[in-house]
Amino acid sequence: MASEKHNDHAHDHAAHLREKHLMLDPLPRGQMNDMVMESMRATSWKFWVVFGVLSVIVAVFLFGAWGYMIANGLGVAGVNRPSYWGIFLVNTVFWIGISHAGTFISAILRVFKAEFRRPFTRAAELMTTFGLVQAGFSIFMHMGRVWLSYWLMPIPNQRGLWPNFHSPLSWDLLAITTYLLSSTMYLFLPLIPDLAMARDRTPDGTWQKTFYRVLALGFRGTEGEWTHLRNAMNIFAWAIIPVMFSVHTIVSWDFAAATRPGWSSTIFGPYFIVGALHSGMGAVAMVLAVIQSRMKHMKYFIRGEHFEGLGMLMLLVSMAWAYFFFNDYMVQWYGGDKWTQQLLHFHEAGPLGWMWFAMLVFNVAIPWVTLWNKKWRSNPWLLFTVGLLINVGMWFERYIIIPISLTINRMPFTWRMYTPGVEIYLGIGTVAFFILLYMGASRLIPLIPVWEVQEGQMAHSLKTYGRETVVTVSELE
Amino acid sequence: MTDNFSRRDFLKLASVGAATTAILTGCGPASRYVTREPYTQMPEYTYNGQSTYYATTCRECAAGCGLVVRTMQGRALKVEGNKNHPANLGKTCVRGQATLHGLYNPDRVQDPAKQSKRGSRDFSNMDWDAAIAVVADALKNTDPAGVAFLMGMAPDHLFDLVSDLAKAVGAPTPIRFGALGMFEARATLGKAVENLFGQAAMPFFDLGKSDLVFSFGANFLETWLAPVAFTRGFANMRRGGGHGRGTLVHFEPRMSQTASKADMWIPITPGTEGLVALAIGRIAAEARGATSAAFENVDVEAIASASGVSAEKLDELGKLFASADAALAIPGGAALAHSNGLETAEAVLALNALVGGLGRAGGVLLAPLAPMQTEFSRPANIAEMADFVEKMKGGKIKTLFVHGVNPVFELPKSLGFEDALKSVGTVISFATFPDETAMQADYVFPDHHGLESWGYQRVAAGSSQSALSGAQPVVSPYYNTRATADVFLAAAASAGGALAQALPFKDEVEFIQSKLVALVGEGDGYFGAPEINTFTAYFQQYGGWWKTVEELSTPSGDVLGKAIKVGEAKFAGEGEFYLHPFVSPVLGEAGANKPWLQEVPDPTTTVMWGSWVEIHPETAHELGVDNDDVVLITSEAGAVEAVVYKYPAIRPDTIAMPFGQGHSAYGRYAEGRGSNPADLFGEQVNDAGDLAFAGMRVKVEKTGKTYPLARLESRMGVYGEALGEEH
Amino acid sequence: MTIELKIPEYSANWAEGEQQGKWGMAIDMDICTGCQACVAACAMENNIPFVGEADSGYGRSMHWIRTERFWEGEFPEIKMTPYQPVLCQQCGHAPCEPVCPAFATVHSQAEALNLQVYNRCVGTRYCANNCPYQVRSFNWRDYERPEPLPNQLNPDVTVRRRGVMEKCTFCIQRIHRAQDQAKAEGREVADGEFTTACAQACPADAIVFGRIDDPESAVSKLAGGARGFHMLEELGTLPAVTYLKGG
Amino acid sequence: MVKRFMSWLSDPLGRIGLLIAFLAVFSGAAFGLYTTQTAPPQPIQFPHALHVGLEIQCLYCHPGAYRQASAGLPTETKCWGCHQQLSKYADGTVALPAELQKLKGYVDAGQPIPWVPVAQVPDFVHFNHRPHVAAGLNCENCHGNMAVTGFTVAENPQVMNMGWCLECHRARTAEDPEKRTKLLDCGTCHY
Repeated sequence: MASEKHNDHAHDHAAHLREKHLMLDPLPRGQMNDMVMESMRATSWKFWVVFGVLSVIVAVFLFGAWGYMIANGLGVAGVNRPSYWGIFLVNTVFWIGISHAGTFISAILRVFKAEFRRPFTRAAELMTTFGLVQAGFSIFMHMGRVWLSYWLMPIPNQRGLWPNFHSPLSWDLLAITTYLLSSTMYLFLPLIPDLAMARDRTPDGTWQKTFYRVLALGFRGTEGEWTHLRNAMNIFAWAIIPVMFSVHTIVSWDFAAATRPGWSSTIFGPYFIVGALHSGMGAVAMVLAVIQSRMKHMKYFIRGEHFEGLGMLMLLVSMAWAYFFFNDYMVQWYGGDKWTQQLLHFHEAGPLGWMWFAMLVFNVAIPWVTLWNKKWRSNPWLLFTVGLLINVGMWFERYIIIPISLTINRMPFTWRMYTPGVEIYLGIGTVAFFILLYMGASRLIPLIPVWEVQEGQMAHSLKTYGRETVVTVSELE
Repeated sequence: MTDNFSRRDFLKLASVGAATTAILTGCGPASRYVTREPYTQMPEYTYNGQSTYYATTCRECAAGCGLVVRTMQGRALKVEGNKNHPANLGKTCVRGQATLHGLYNPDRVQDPAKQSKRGSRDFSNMDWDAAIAVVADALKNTDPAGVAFLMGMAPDHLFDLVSDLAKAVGAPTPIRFGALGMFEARATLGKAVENLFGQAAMPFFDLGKSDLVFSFGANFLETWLAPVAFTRGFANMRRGGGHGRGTLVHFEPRMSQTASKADMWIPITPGTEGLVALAIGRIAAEARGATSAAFENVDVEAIASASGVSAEKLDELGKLFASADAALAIPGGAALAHSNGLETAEAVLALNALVGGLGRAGGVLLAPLAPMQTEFSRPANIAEMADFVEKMKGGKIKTLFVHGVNPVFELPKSLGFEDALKSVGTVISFATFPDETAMQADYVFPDHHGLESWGYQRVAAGSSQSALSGAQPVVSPYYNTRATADVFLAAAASAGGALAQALPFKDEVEFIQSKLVALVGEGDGYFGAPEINTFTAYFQQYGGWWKTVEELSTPSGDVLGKAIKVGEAKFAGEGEFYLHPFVSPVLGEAGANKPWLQEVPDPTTTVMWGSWVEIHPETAHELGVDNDDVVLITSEAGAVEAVVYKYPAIRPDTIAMPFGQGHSAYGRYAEGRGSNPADLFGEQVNDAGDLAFAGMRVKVEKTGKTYPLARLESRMGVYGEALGEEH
Repeated sequence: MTIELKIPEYSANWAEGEQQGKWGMAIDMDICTGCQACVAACAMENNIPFVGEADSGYGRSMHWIRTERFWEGEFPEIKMTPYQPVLCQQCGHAPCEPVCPAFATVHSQAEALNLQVYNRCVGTRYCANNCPYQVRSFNWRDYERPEPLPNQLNPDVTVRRRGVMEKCTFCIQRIHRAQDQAKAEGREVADGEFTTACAQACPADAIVFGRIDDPESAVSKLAGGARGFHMLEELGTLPAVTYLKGG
Repeated sequence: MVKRFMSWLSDPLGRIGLLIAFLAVFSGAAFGLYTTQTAPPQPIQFPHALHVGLEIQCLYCHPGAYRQASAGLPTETKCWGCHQQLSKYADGTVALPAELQKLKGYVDAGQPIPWVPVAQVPDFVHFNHRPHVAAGLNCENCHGNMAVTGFTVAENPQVMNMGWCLECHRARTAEDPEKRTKLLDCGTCHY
């Protein structure tokens, strides 16, 4: 009786653990693969409605408005003297920030073998690539003569002119390009086995079959292929981390290397990276909440434990951000430069002072209040909300750093507020394009890296030793 | 290229390729297929791609500054000052620089035209023969007493011609008017000089050599008389040749551009300038140990309380004035535009006598008459203009010729010029631009722009040498316009009779030569020539003729012998604010149609493309209005709406408005922009007949509307607005 | 065909204090009357477009030179600070130059000026952000010049299109014209032989332009006086424009 | 959509079609570039070779090259001034050739001849002939040899782009660093 009870208890505990942890809740491989394939194919009419609306928004707001701006000049936007950059650069920094989470989650957690990452690395990596696409759009949009943007590339030419390597913008371009290429590679490598899986489960004669066949590069899952793939992924996971850190540091140099009050700050590099992670984590939380609720079978793959882990990370990053914010403020304030003093005062007490306070509330107060609680942070929709607020807060942060700080310079005669014009639509367009790309990808690419999940599940097992049921993990590599 | 593959085909094909290239590479052969059309015959002095420079005279105001215009291939490119010209010595003001935007203004009157109904703007083009016939008919078949000529202050050669013409037909003497003359209070100044020195002349204020200048309302750095010359004088005063840095004290209720350069700005109660001059005179006289009857019975305390300038301050100013080596007091502008304006002018001029400034370097002298000028002349004052309008209203004027002036816009609305036009049978305007008066005319026979014209202009102020500024076309006329002088000459010839005999000239140039003959052989000239053709050639080349020696004369007369009385200024209308109108330093009277002048910020307020009313911030607060609010200003004569500019340097009981905007015609850049303070002006004149435009009280009401003024300055940076702290 | 890789000659030597300016300007704020003749003269000489009321009120005016003034004190003791014409300071150590990714904002080694090469400009506007004097203006649109206004355009100066940064050039076209003329006549350019549009128009002669590396020139003598100062000198930009303090 | 497109791609004809479209666009671009470098059609097929063969100096008709930025085109007075004196045409023994008749047409009508410039630089390049002539360059160094038999309207012997300018500027200033600085300075040509 007692042992039965004990067994029941152990059984309950094991069931509980299984329910909670994806890694302990294995399903047959075929079933799991089918689930993933089904999640891609099960498309309701609602999806197409949203897809259609977004397509229209992208066509009109992004490409239409951009074309209009190219034809009429940047005057249709709100940029002016002294706010020469405006929302364009806000969005650029914002999207680069978003893109950081993917790499961070995928590469750093992979390197440190954080197991809870497994089901959502792909979702995060996709964000990296698609976010960078939007960042690229945003930065090209802001150029006065975008059709000459190829001049920023070191292309040998008869004029004997290179880009100016003294300019942070040149570094920027190179860093972003490197990051885009490497993150795309890094997205692609772990995708190969899943593409092969999809290829094998797609009927012949469809264009999807061709698509998967081409992209899977003939992957069959032999030992040799796996070894090569693992090696490649390992190398990339290590290599992409410094690239990631460098990219946002370099983006921050656009500002830090300038002579403007409020920009010329030595702490901007790490501050920007933490800020990027902050918004990126929030974005991952939002994406996961949506995926989990909207895509078939996803409740199996994405569970409370993942939100919980993510929530913990968000809290950590929020603290780090708060520290760097304070650090940056302190350094600037302590410097005592009269223009910087004016600027700091303007941040808080100017007409957009509410934005400064909202930034602090969204980025610090709300995460700290909500994410301490384990139960709360396991709730997808709460995490979604917090993630959304963090993203708004981080967007505000960039808005404060760029157009608002640009308002105050050393020539008070030229100070002027900035009122956004068409760049609002362009910004909405990039958001829509991001979602559109993501939705499109969710129909084509397995959002769950099945092989990684299966690999994790193989390594994890529940063992019962006497009264205790414990989780064991075997080293795979 | 083969023959059967035509040039057209080639271009078509090429344009397809070009478009593709442009799309793909961002650079295309877009400018590839231009054509270059060489001269069929090269004009004299012209070389391909090389500039030709012509000397001429600026017509943006009547000061008669010499210009040198850079032209290339028949286009005028840039205006510079004529270095040798005594009026401006190679310099130009902002309006002179922008004169090219008048020449190439897209809204010029392009053809002679007849308007179907006055004000309808329904113009039908005519040819010039018909136009000349209209003028000839008007000259021949109108009762001579019913022919009137209303001329602007420039150009002088046309005025001379029209005077001859009027004499020949027996018409009344042409009337000259200009809003600048009205705002300068020229008539008052001239009258004061005549009263004090017994001689009508334009005073010459030797700023450059003085070391202390007391300026009573004279905006000599802006638009007053000859701003370029005065600016040069001011600079020399500041550089302090021999004296050390000169000091400027400016008395005006509002900090004007001139006041802003002053070392001391005295925000004086409007209308008390003369009294303050008396008080300063008395204190200075005491300080110098001199007794003068002029300032004997002056009650300093009473003046202090009336003027708002404390007795201590008056004392300080008086002693300062007395102690300077070369003190100079200048009356002008709004200070004279009061009922006591003439007395004010006399009181201020008398100050100079007190410190021995009459005829001394750095003091007041009398300007020489210009060549070919026998007596001092001035434009009509408002009293004379009012008489003229009365004549019009009485139907005594059958035909009115208008040139170079825009009375519908410039005259006080209360005079009713526009209404009076209805009683005039035929109105012929010679306007270059479609101004308000041209819109009320039956015919518009456009004159050339100043840079396309021949002519001369007498330099009335600012030059110590007697000078006649010469004008010649720097480019050929751009439109189908004709010189008004030529129109009159042709009309006179076709009218025949005495008229043709009085003006037997083939064209304008011949007429000008007939006048210049008088200068041939004249001594001390910048150049001399034995006969008229050579003289005319030099005259054009050098941009005029002037004496090389200064011909300033010393004013005489017993200025200090008798007590000077300055009465109390009377204010028309009832309202809580003094109105202080001033001429926009950038636009002047006629600059509003030049786009770049509109975009040049006002020096003191930095407003572009608009007009405003300056109100002291505290007053604005009391009125419950803020920057960019529209207020309704009501005087006894009219009302205008204007946008509030909270101006920290104006008396709280005064509001100020610039003149220059508020056009209801005058081309796309001027029309419907801002408001015109002339609509507020009453008919009160001073003893010299000048309009007492500053002697008005007005009411200010909030309208609830707003209109954002375009400012160059940052309201945040300059006034601390929106910075979260009140400044 | 061989493609020859041409490495640019632009060695960017921004060594501190090394730049000896060639052309310089002295602006006497005590004499400047704020009359704006320089503003109009500059616009006429350099084909600067006018932008209209809405854009000019929104900080998009294209002036290459502007007159600044501030207020001190309260009525009636209020004073206006001396008018200060602000134009490109032609820094010897310019913050705008290193940040341009396209070498559109470069230092002229020959004339020691800050060049803005319009045709190379891609419009990132970084230079304008980094200019502490805020004297660069950007062509936000293709600003319209209705016919026949284009007749007035100076053929010596490029007409800029939308998306291009521009700024005061110290009237480099006049420098070239004078140098070319002098060279053809086999002599050096004399001091005062030519001047910039703003200096030429200035009725008060408050603006003086010339060779700052020639101690005998008028501008050197003025700039070397006790009243001279540089704007934002603490930034170490080594401006070629010297202001003379107001009285 | 995508499906149909993909199926086109799998079709050989579809692939060829795509290739053709691709080639069409790029050959259009190449042609556009090519047109920038060819001699444009001129209103009169002016025979340079003939005139040069008669030993008329370049500077006779293009005197501006010697003293200013623009070399200039001869006025009709100059063209016709010579041509109307040619006795064989004047006395009517030889009929006026077609090209000269065109010239006469322009002269009689008082119309300028709409020449199309050949050696052209963009508006943002301020080229000046004078210093080039002063540096001892001959016209043919840049404009090619106009004396080649049959050479009519001018053609550019080479691509007149910035690389070509700089090549010469570099080569000719190899020994003079100061001059090199001047001649490689952006502000020398672009302002």
